[in-house]
Amino acid sequence: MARILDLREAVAELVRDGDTVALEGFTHLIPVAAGHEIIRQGRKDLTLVRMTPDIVYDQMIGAGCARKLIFSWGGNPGVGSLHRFRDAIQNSWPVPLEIEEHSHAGMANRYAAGASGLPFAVLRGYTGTDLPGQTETIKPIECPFTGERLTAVPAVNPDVGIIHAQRADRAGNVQMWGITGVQKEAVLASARSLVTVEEIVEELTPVPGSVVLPQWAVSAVAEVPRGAHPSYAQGYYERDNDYYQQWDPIGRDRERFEQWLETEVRGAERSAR
Amino acid sequence: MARILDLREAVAELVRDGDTVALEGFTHLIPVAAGHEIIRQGRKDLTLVRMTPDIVYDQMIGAGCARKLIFSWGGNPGVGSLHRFRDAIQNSWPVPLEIEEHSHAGMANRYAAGASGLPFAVLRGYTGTDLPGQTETIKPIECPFTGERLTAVPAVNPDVGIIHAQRADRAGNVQMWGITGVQKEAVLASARSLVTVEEIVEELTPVPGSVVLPQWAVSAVAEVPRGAHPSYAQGYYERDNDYYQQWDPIGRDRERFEQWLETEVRGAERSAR
Amino acid sequence: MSQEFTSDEMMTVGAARSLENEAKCFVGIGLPSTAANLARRTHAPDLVLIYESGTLGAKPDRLPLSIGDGVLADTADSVVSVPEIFNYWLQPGRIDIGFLGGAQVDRFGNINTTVIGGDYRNPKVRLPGAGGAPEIAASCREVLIVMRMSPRSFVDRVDFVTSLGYGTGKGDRDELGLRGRGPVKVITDLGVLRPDPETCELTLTELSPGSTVEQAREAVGWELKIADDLGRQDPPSEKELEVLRALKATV
Amino acid sequence: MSQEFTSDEMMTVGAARSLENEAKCFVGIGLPSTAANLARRTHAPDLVLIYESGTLGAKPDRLPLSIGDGVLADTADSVVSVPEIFNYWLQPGRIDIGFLGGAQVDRFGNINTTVIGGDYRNPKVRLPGAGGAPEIAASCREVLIVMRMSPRSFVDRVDFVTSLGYGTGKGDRDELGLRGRGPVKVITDLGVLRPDPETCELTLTELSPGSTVEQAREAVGWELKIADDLGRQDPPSEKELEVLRALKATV
Repeated sequence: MARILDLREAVAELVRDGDTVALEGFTHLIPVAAGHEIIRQGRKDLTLVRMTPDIVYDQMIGAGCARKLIFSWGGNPGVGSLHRFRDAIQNSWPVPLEIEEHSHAGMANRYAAGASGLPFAVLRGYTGTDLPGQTETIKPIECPFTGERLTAVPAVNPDVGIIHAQRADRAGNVQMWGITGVQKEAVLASARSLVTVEEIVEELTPVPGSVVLPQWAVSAVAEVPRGAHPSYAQGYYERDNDYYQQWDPIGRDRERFEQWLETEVRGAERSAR
Repeated sequence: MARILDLREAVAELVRDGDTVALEGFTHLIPVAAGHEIIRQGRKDLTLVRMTPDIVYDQMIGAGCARKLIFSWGGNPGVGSLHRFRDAIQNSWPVPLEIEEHSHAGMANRYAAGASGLPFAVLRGYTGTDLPGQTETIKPIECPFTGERLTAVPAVNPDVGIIHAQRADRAGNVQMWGITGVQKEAVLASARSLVTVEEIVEELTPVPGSVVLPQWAVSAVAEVPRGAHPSYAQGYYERDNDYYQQWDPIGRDRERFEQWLETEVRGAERSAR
Repeated sequence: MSQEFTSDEMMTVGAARSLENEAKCFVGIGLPSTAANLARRTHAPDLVLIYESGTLGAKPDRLPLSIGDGVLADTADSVVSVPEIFNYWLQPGRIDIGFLGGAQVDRFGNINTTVIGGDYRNPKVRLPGAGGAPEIAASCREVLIVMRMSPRSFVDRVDFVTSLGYGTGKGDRDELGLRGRGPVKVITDLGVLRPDPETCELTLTELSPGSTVEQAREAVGWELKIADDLGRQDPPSEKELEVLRALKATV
Repeated sequence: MSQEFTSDEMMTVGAARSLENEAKCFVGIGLPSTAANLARRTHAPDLVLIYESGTLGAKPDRLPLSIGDGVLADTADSVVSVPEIFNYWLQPGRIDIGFLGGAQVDRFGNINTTVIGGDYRNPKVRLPGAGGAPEIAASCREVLIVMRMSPRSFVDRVDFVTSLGYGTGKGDRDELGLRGRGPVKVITDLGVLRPDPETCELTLTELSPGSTVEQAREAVGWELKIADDLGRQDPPSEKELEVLRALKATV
């Protein structure tokens, strides 16, 4: 049964040092405020999972929260590279960052296997690429009926799955719409889950294209208006494209980044917006 | 690109003797009129696929359309047995009926594999049951990462997938809502597909919980109002429970069944309603 | 003030009482659905009803006529596809209770809904088949079986194992790696059977209000064991009967 | 009346012209998205745009800012989950054309978006990674590559094969059982390269309006072959430029 907590409590209770944590969001509804709260609480040695690590993961990596990243595309969408991510991989700053790298199709299937209670998923993927040579998490598998050779990837089952949604009701049922990516799978694959929402409402009225997660499939819900900024929340606010642009020079420079971290996250009562 | 055809043309063109044909519908939106048209056109030697063969499959089997049935639950829901189905299996009347029997979970995954372009699917299923002993289509498979033993089932890829939906637009985009079962998978797994709809409209306005199949994923659309009767079409008409009850004595008796077939299907210009 | 009631009513009430509030319950049509809806209207208002047609958290205001009744979709928290209900919701063990019935159940709670007599390719009676049952039996935390007792249906060994109970006895489920506990109760018109903790053999643990041990023994095709502390079910309360009959009247 | 235009504009127009009406096109953000939206507004009004965020048949009225822009969901025929877009739509080969770019492309159309220099664990430059590209390259019926030409990016052999083109040459894709044809065109600022029918080696088949064979040769890190019937791209039409610039102004 989902409990309604405030963000600080929720992160304190659900996210522990050394955990595998997935903050999912595919361009839309990225749980940025939750990521900042993890930084603020000084979590360490996390294995971060996400198909598309972008700015908030760059910030968490730069803040030293992560020892490993499981991902399929790491960039600042529409702008360029993630410099904290690069610095961690190329120079082990502030701490070394191990990576486990997949394609989107592979990651999506790893989450789906995790959500399905299966140890692995099968796909047509990675064929002829150099990716399987770099990880133990891509293996061939043979169809027991046709003998055809396909690819297997192991399930991903995070300790904590964190997503942002538009709304929840007071019982903790969660509703999101628009592009909902792999968020249902991320929650269902995780042992514990936290959903930050734009607002808690009396009743979840039907919305075309909405995905509803029943309260008994979620550990905690926290009301965090604008909790996906600088990404967007359909029906609530638009993407802050300037923020993505402005991140580039901050992320490029260790000193500017440290400063940003102090004033905008660690020193802030709440997330940098 | 979907073409808008009338039902007779569509069946004549898409369904051939010897084909594997799936008419899917999970209690709701069962493509009954299309099934009757297949009877009327005298199709033979079909391999019929459906998770829940009910009255319309009983009728098609009794009419001698099928040489094989791939299924997971065959009954008259809420009433009892399918007597034509029983008579075919127990007495080969009017022709012998081969069966390939699965569980719902297995069938759902076979369709999903078919829709995904994979030769097989993996599930936790059939363990300890007598079902694997009766078919070559349930095999063990080992997880290449954990060594755990799971179950594999082959994809099902019908020649033709047939479903009923509430609406389509003039381009052939299809919209259905309410309980939509395994219908998307049935269409996507099939080489050709036919969707009968309650009505063709100018524009598909959004409906909460609706599934849309783009026109380029469908071969043909036919407008057949009440084409799911005696099952129901949410937003259009209710389930005709009397019909299900009344089917029992008709289906029990070969002679009454033959009579029904002549007057209600073969002799009718259109489906028995 | 006790009231007259039928053995089917007692069976339904007995099944309803087995459902704890807030439990997630995978419901089949017929008696299980009636029992679950009764429970939701009496002691378990927050019972979560899940139907294999893909409706999560259905709150029907009348008895659904099929597992795919429109009232289930209309009142559900979420409607998902059939592949999703099996893969994301049932398979990983998220469901507390699965309700099953069948044509035959045996001494170790195995269920047959496939064929009776003859052999598989040439059966005496062809039954509807497996449906969702094999994976419900495997994956739900607990299974409740609801069936009227008779020597034809309570047999020493089922003709075909459609859904696994305890196989050939204690330990089989663990060996096969099944996650759910298996059938914890068989609720019948004559009383309740539970697996013996040592052997997993179904044993009579409660009698229904009007029935006797002899009746139960005669209705079972193996030598039925009786629990030392054999109990007796409370008859349906007035409230239970009233709600149950009102529910039945909605069909 | 010819107009001034940039080489990026020519490249975008060249890419747009490669998209046939009614084709189903898997679109990435940036130039591919601009080209696809240009095509939809000129010769290919029924082009079907599919973005990996799960939007099928998006009809954006402005250029989306990301592959997950809300305008894509608002205007799509259907929005599906990310697992579904890859499993049900891309993997079975339903998509006609996939658009790819990268940091490096090699003689056989293999693409690198992973690492440059050093080795994988200790690279000189760490790039964003694979995203959807490996399976787009494998499963779309045809692949279009769009990249500015330079010796650093057009290399004899990529440092890392993120997405397979023709591997080490003709026959590799068939041997690996890939269903799609692979890259049929590489559209650059200096012209268009196509795989040689005999060897699959990328060969210059068209020059852009202002460029020369020498420029193209200098911009490529292998000895570039020139097609016998070397053509020249038509410059952007007034209509194309007008629509393209209006589109760009929507961002």
